[in-house]
Amino acid sequence: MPHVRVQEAPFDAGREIAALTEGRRDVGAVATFVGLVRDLNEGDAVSRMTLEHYPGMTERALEDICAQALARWDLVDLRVVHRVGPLAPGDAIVLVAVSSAHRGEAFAACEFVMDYLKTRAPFWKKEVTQAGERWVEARASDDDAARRWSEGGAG
Amino acid sequence: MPHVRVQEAPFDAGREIAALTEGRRDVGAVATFVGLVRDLNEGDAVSRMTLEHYPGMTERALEDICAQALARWDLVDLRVVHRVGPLAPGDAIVLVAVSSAHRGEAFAACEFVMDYLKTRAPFWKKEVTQAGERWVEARASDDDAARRWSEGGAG
Amino acid sequence: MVTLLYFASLRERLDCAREQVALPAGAPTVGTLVEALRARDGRWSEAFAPGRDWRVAVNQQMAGAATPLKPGDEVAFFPPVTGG
Amino acid sequence: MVTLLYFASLRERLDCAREQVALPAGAPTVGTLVEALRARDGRWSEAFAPGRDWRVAVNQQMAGAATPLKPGDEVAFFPPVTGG
Repeated sequence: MPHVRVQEAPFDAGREIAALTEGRRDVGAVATFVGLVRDLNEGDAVSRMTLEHYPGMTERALEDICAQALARWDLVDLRVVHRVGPLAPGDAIVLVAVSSAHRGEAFAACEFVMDYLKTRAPFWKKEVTQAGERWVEARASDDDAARRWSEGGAG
Repeated sequence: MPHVRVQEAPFDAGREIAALTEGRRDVGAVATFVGLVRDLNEGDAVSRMTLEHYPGMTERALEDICAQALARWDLVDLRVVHRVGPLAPGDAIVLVAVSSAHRGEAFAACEFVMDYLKTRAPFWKKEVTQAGERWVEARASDDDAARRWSEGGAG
Repeated sequence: MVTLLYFASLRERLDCAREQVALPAGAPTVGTLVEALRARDGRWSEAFAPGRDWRVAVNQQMAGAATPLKPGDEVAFFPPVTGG
Repeated sequence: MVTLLYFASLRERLDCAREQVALPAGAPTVGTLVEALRARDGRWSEAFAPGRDWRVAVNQQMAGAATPLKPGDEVAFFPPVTGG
């Protein structure tokens, strides 16, 4: 079962990558994605944000996304770490790391997991801007990104 | 100018990612690739290897690859670290980390840099197997991977 | 009875995070449950008005209007997700 | 004179990492230089035989048979690269 974690604490990308490859000699490739809070969204300055989630379903959704990636590509392992709670610009929100023998699979699976996570995992961002608090709206481009995996697209 | 390094010493992927994002608040995405030595290549057990390179041209080639990525995508920054000298299975050989506002650009540029590095940067691997030492042969699949970026392919 | 959960902007709009409700009669589905919620006061009828964009999970799996419901189910309503 | 560098399996096959050679007469190119090398003893003529797969860089930039050469150039021959 892939390693999935939801936590308030920061994570160390290097340690997550090391944990994925530790003691293994059959891994030729690790593709990693780290998502961070930007100080600008939809044209407005963002001073901080809060990430809400659906405890229980979040872990299930992430495990389901990982299982889909494992079924679709020849991977060695993968892990997902997602933060919740208060975050500031520059903070890392999410890490997806995928190991495989060759790089093509690792890249494709890492991008697939991110695209699915963006549309399927129950997290919601609330930003603080000068105009006050606001819930971040879902992006149509994220739906498009997730959909291409089911339409024989760039995968 | 992107940060490019060729070194014998191991690198810490977490520190490289942190260096790419330190003090920045406009980075929403970091895509990272780490390549490692596998204990199996072309069906033979590999006990160790040596990476030879062409000092001077190596750095130029890597900087040129980075410049192409910067010209092609809207990136914030990128960095490449490549090891040379003696390596063992499980050791990390190469790191490519790309930062951008959004994830699509970061993933595409990271994969592009790896594909070009594999065919354009003057490194040569010599493996030690039970049958003795041998130079690793270039893979046609690496040429194909690099070529797709110039043919309106998956980029 | 089923447990209803509301998240994010939907929770704030309804001023409700969690409640227990009786299932509609017959063969209840997410759709018939939503009709019952829509028949409530202004906040619920507005939040679940036709054309409003909400998502639903039943027992922590993404579901749809046709998904059948049984006593004890956990039904969660929320806006489109924005994680990552 | 130009400096020739050989790397990896090509260096081992030729048992030579670096040498200085005179440029061929006329308007020298990588192609005419390779012809001159091919005219040497068995190791060179074999390594540069038609159909052998080698790469060339002039002054640390990837080059081809048509690339012109001038005195002082650094010309490197090597097999297809296998880094990363």
